[in-house]
Amino acid sequence: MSTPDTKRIEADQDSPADTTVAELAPLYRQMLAIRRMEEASAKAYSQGKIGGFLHLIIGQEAVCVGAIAALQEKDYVVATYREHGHAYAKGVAARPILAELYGKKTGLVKGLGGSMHLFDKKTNFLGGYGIVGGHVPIAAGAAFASKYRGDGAATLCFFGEGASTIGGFAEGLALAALWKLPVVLICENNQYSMGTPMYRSLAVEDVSLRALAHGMARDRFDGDDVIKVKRRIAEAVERARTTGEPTLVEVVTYRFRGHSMSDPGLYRTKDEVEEWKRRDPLNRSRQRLLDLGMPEADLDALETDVKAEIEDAVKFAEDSPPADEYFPYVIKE
Amino acid sequence: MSTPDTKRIEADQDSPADTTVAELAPLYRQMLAIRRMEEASAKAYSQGKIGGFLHLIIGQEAVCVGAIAALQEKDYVVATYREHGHAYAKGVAARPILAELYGKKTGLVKGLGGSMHLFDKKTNFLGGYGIVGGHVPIAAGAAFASKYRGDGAATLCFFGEGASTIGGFAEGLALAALWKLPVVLICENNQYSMGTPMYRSLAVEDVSLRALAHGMARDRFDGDDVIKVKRRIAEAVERARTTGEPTLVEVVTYRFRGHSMSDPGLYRTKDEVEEWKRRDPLNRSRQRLLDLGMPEADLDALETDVKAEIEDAVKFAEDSPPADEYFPYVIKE
Amino acid sequence: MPVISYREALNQAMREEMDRDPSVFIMGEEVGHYNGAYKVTQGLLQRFSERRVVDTPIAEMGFAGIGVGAAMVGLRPIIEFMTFNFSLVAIDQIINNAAKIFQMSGGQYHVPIVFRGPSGPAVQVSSQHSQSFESFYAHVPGLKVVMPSTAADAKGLLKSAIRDDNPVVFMEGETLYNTTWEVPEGGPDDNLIPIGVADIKREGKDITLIAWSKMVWTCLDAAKKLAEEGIECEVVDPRTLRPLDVNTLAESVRKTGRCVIVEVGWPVAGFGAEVAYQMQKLCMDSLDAPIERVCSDDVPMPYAKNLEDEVQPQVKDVVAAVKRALYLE
Amino acid sequence: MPVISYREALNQAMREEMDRDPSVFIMGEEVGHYNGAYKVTQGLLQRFSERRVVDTPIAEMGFAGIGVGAAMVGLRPIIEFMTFNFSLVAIDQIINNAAKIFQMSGGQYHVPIVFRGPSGPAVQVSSQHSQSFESFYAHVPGLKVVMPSTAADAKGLLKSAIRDDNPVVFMEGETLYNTTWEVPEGGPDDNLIPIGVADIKREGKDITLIAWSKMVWTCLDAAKKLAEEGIECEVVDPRTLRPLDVNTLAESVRKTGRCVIVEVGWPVAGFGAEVAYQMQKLCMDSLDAPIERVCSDDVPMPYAKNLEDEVQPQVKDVVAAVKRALYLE
Ligand SMILES: Cc1ncc(C[n+]2csc(CCOP(=O)(O)OP(=O)(O)O)c2C)c(N)n1
Ligand SMILES: Cc1ncc(C[n+]2csc(CCOP(=O)(O)OP(=O)(O)O)c2C)c(N)n1
Ligand SMILES: [Mg+2]
Ligand SMILES: [Mg+2]
Repeated sequence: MSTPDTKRIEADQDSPADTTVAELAPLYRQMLAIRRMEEASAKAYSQGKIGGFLHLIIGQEAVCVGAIAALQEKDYVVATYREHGHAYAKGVAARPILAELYGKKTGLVKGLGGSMHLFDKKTNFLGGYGIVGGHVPIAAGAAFASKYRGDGAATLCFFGEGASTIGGFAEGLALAALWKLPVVLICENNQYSMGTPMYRSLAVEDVSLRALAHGMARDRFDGDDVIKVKRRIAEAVERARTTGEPTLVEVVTYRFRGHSMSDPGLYRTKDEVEEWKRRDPLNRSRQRLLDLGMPEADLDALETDVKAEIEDAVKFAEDSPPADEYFPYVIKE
Repeated sequence: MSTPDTKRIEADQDSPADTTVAELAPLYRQMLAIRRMEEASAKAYSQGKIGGFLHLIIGQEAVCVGAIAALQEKDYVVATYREHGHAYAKGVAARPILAELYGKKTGLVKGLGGSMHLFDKKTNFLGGYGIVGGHVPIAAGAAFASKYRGDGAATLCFFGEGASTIGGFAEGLALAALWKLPVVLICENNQYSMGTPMYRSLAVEDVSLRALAHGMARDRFDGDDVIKVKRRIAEAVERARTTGEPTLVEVVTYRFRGHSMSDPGLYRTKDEVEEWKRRDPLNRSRQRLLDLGMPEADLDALETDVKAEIEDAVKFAEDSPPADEYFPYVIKE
Repeated sequence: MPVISYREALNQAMREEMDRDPSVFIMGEEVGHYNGAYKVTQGLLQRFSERRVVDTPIAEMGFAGIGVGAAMVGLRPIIEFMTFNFSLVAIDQIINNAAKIFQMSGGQYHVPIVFRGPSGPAVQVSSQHSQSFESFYAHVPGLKVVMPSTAADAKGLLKSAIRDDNPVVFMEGETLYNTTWEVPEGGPDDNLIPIGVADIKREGKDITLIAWSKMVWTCLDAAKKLAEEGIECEVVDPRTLRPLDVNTLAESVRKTGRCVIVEVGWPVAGFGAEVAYQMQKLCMDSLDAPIERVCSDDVPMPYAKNLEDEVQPQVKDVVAAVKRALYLE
Repeated sequence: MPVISYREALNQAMREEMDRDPSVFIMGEEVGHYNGAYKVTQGLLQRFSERRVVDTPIAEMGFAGIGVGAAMVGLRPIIEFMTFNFSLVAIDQIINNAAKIFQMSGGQYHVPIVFRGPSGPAVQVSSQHSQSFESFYAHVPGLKVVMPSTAADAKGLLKSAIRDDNPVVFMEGETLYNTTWEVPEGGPDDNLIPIGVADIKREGKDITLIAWSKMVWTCLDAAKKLAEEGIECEVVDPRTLRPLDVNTLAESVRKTGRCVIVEVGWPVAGFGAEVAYQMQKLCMDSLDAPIERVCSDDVPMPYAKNLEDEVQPQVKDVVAAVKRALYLE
C-alpha cells in the first residue's frame, strides 16, 4: 500500500551522481571482487566444498559497497547472514572469507561460523547474524558505546525488508530514536523475504515510514548507483557523527539469485529477474567509468587483477588445513 | 518530541459531546461502581486481605467504560493487569471480581489468577495479562478468528503507552495492519510507565504515530468525557466491523494513584496530580447529568445503589470459602 | 504397509485433520506459496486456500500469539516455526500465554494449538541454527511436548496433537524428513497414537538405550553393531517428553539393569537429566551401573563439517557408553 | 563483621565496581530515578549520573541486545531485568547472541555482560510472575549462571560476575532482598568469591541437602528441625549452577550416602535433574538410597496464598523427603 507519506523512488536511471574515475574505480573494483567471490562460493558450494546455508548478494553489491564507502575505519558495521560483501567492503580480504566458507582453520573465524557468521575485529566488522532482526539492538549497542565514550564513531546496521516486521528491529529502532544513538539503519530492500514478496509481508510499500513513528530522520532511494548510495548514506553518517541522531534508510535493490543456494527462486518471473539484471549496478558503474574517460585497457587490467585476487583466495581456501578446535572458544578464560 | 504529524489533543473541556441522561447515566453508574470497587480493593489490600500486585485504574474509568460501551456482546476485550474496570464494563459482576482479588473459591477464576488475570468467557472478556505487550498478538488472534469465521465481531485491545516500545505490540500492530484484522488497539496513555514519564520512554509524544508506519487508521484524544470516548471508539469499531480494518487509538488520561499499591508515586508533583483530579471524569459526568436535567435525587439514589452493590460484593468476597484446587486447571482432559 | 517419508507423514496428518475439521488452519513463514521451507506443507495451500494456509511475515512472537488468541475463541491453529531455533523470540507467548491461559482463566479458556517445526542440528548451519530446546518446553506445566522419531509416529502423534485441547510443542527432526517407515493405512480416525506413550523400538535384555527423535536412529545403529558382539540393547523411545511415560522406561531399565540416555542436544540440564533422575529414583535397586549419558559436546555448534561431527553424538560414542555401562572397558 | 541485607550487598557490589571501572554501567527499567523496582540500585543514579545508570523503556529484547553490542566494543554492562520472568522476551539475545558471539567470532569478540534481577516466586504475584528459569540458562554453553543465597555470596559473586569476561546470568532471590548475613569488610578488590565454587552452608554426616538461592534457607530450617531428632544434614549450596562444582557436591554425597535436592521451581527438567544425574553418576557406589527431589508442584503458580504455599516446597516437605531417603517412613 502506498500512503500520503510514501517516499517516491525517483527514477534516476539517466541522472547518475557526479563523480570521478578516482572515486568510482575503487568502488567498482570492490563490487566486482564481491561478485566474483560470490560466484566462486556458488561454484564451491555446488561442488560440496561449502556446506550449510549460503546466501549470495549478487545484484545488491552497490548497497554495501556504496554505504561502507561513506565510513571511516573506526566506524562499526553490523550485518545479516548475507554479509560476505559487507565484510569485504569493510576491509576483510577474500582469502579469510573464502577459507571460512570452506570451514578451514585459516578462516576468518577459524571455521566456527561459516558463511552466516563473519566477524573481524581489525576492521570493526561486528559480525553477520542469523536471527532476523536480532542484530539491530546489537548495532544500537555499539552506537550506545560510541555515545558513552564520545568516540565519534558511527554504526551502520544492514537488514532486509523482511526484518522490518520483527520485534528486535522495532525495539532497536525505538531505543535508537529515544536515546539519539549514532546509528544508520539500512534496509536493503531486495523485495523478497525468502519466497515472500513485499506485498505479502508489509502493509505499506515504504519501509522508511517506520521512522515517522519515532520522529526519526529517514531516506529512501534505489541502489543501482554506488556513488548515489555513498552520497546519501554519507548524509546519514554525518548526521550520526555530528548530531548523534539515527536515520532509517531504505535502499531498493534486487538479488539476482535465490534466497540461498538451496532456493531455486521459482516465485519470480524470468522477465522480472531479467528486467533487474538490465539494471545491474556493476554494468552501470563500468559504463560510467568509460563515460568518465577511463581507458578500456585500465578496466580490463582492473578486472584481470580482481580475477587473480579471487583465484588466489580460492586456492588459499582449498589448500588450507581443516578447522581443528572449538573448545577454546566457548568461555574466555 | 512533537512532530509535523502529531495529532493535537483538542482542548474540549467546555464542549462536551451531545448525549442524553438515558445514555450517560448508566455509563456514569459503571464508572462510579468501578471507582468504588477499586477503593474497596485498596482498603482490603491495606488490611492484608488482598495480596500480590494490585493496579488500580482510578482516574482512568472513562476510557474502559466509554470504549466498551461502543461494543456488542459478541465483541472481545483483551486487557492488561490493570483490568478490573474493563472486566466490569464488559459485564462481569463486582462479586466474582472482588472474590478473585480475595483469592476465594468463588472468584472469577477460582482464586488462581488474582487481580492481574481476570477472564470471563460468558462476556467474551479474554483476560488480563501481566507481560507488557504480550497480549496484543492475542487480541489480533481473536480478530483473526472473527475474520476467519466472518462472525462480524470486533476486538478491543487495551494497553499502556509504556507498552508501545515493546516487540509484542509492534508485531501485533504490523500483522493486524497487513491482514486487516478487525481489532481496535487502544493505548490508555496515562503518561507514566511505573515511575517513568513519557518523555523518558518515548521519542515522540504521540503514540498514535505508530499507525503511520503501517498506513493504518489512527485517532487520538483525551479521555475525560466518557461519551466522547464512546463516540470515537464507535467509529473505529464500525471500521473494524464493516471494512475489517484495524485502528490505533490513543486516549490521554491519568491515574490518580501509584502504579500499584506498593508504589507511593513520588515521581509526580502534588500539583500535577491535583490538576488532573480537577478533571476527574466522574465529576465531569455527574455535572453533565445535572446539566441535562437529571434530578439530584435520582443521582443520589444511583450512588446509594452503587454503594450497596459494592458493599454486597465485599461481603460476598469476605464470606466466601478460600480457593481450594489448582491441579484440575493445568491440562484440559 | 506403505512405506512413506517422515515429511509425507506429517503432510498427510495435517491434510487429513484439515479435511476433517474446518477450524484447523496452518500459519507460518513460507508455509503456503513456498510449500514450506522444508516442504512439509507441500500442496496444502492449493487444497485449502490462503484462508487456512497463512503465509506470515517474519514475526514469530506475533503469529504465535495470534495462534493463541485464535485458539482461545475456538480455532485450532497449527503454528509452524521455520525451525525451533526461532521459537526463542516467541517463547514468551508459548510459556506465559499458551501454557497458562487454561490455569489463569480458572479453566474457562483452553488453548488447542500446535507449535511445530524442525528441531536440532541440521548440517553445517552453525551455532544459531543448530539447537535443541526440548528441555525448555518440557520444563513447563501446561504444555505437552512430542518428538517423533519415525514417519509412523510422526503421523499418528501429529493427528493426536492437532486434536488435543492443550498446547502441544511438536518438535520434528530436521534431519529426519527424508527418512522412511511403514505407516499403516486407514481412515482419518485410524492409527492415532496417544500422546504420552513410549515405544520400544528394539527389544534387548542387556541394556536399555533411551533416546528420542534422531537419536533413536543412532541408537538402533549402535544396537546393530553391539549385537554383532553379542550385546542385546533395548531401544526405548519415549516419543513424548511431557507427559513422560516413566513406567515403560523404568520397566525396561529394571529388566536390563543398565541405562544409557542419548540426546542430540547439550548435556547440562538437558532432558536426559530428567530421565536419569526418574530412572535412578524408580530403578535404583535394579541398577548394576550408573546411568550413562551421551550428548552433544557442551559447546555452540561449529560450522566446519569435521568439527560438527565431533561435537554430535555418534554411533561410536553410544557403543563406548554401553561398554562403560557394562564394565567392558 | 557487619551484618547487611542481600539488597545492600548487591548495591555495594555494583557501587564498588562502578567506582573502580568507568566502563561498567547499569541499564534497565526503573533502575535510575526510581532507584530500582526492588530498590537494589538505590542511590546509583545520584552517584553516577544518567550516563551510567540508564532508565529504559519497556523493551527487554532491545536493551539486552544493546548491552551485548556495547559489551562487544569494550563496555561492561549490567542489564537488570525487573524480574527474570521478563527475560523470556529477551532470551534470544542472551542465548543466540551473548552466549555465542565469542564462539561465532572465533574468539575475536567477547561479551563481558551481567544480566541480573530477581528470580523465582515472590508472594501472590500469580503464574506469569512466579517462575524460575535457571535450568534454561544453565543449559546453554557460553553462559555462566550464578544464584547466591546470602548477602555475602551475593556481594562477592556479583563483583566476580561484573569482572568476568563472559556473559553471566545472575539470578537473585526475589524474596531474599531483606535477608541479612555477615559480609566481610575490605577494599574494592577484597572478598571476591570465585564463580564455580560451591559452599557448605551447614555440616552434617547423615544426609546431603543440595539447594541454591532461597531453598538454602528452607534447607537450613529443615536441618535445624531434623537435628532435634538427631538427624545431621549437610547443606551444600552450589552458588553457581554453570559451571557446577560437582566435586564438592559429590564429596558430600559420598560422605553421607544420601542426597535430597531442593529447588523452588518446576520439577520436570529442572536444574535439580542435572544435579541428580551427576550425583548418581559420581556416587552410585556410595548411595544408600535413591536421590530424592523436592520441588514446586508441577503447575503454574496459583494466586491464592493458601494454594501458593501448597505449591511451593516447604520445610515440612524437605523433612519428609529426608526421612524417605533415610527409610524412616
Ligand atoms: C527470527 C527468524 N525467523 C526466521 C528466520 C528464517 N529466515 C532467514 S532469512 C529469512 C528471510 C529474510 O528476508 P529479508 O529480511 O528481506 O532479508 P534478505 O534475505 O532478503 O536479505 C528468513 C525468514 C530467521 N533466520 N530468523
Ligand atoms: C515484558 C515486561 N516488562 C516489564 C514488566 C513490568 N511492568 C509491569 S507494568 C509496567 C509499566 C507499564 O506501563 P504502561 O504500559 O504505561 O501501562 P500502565 O501501567 O501505565 O497502565 C512494567 C514496566 C512487565 N510486566 N512485562
Ligand atoms: Mg529481502
Ligand atoms: Mg502508562
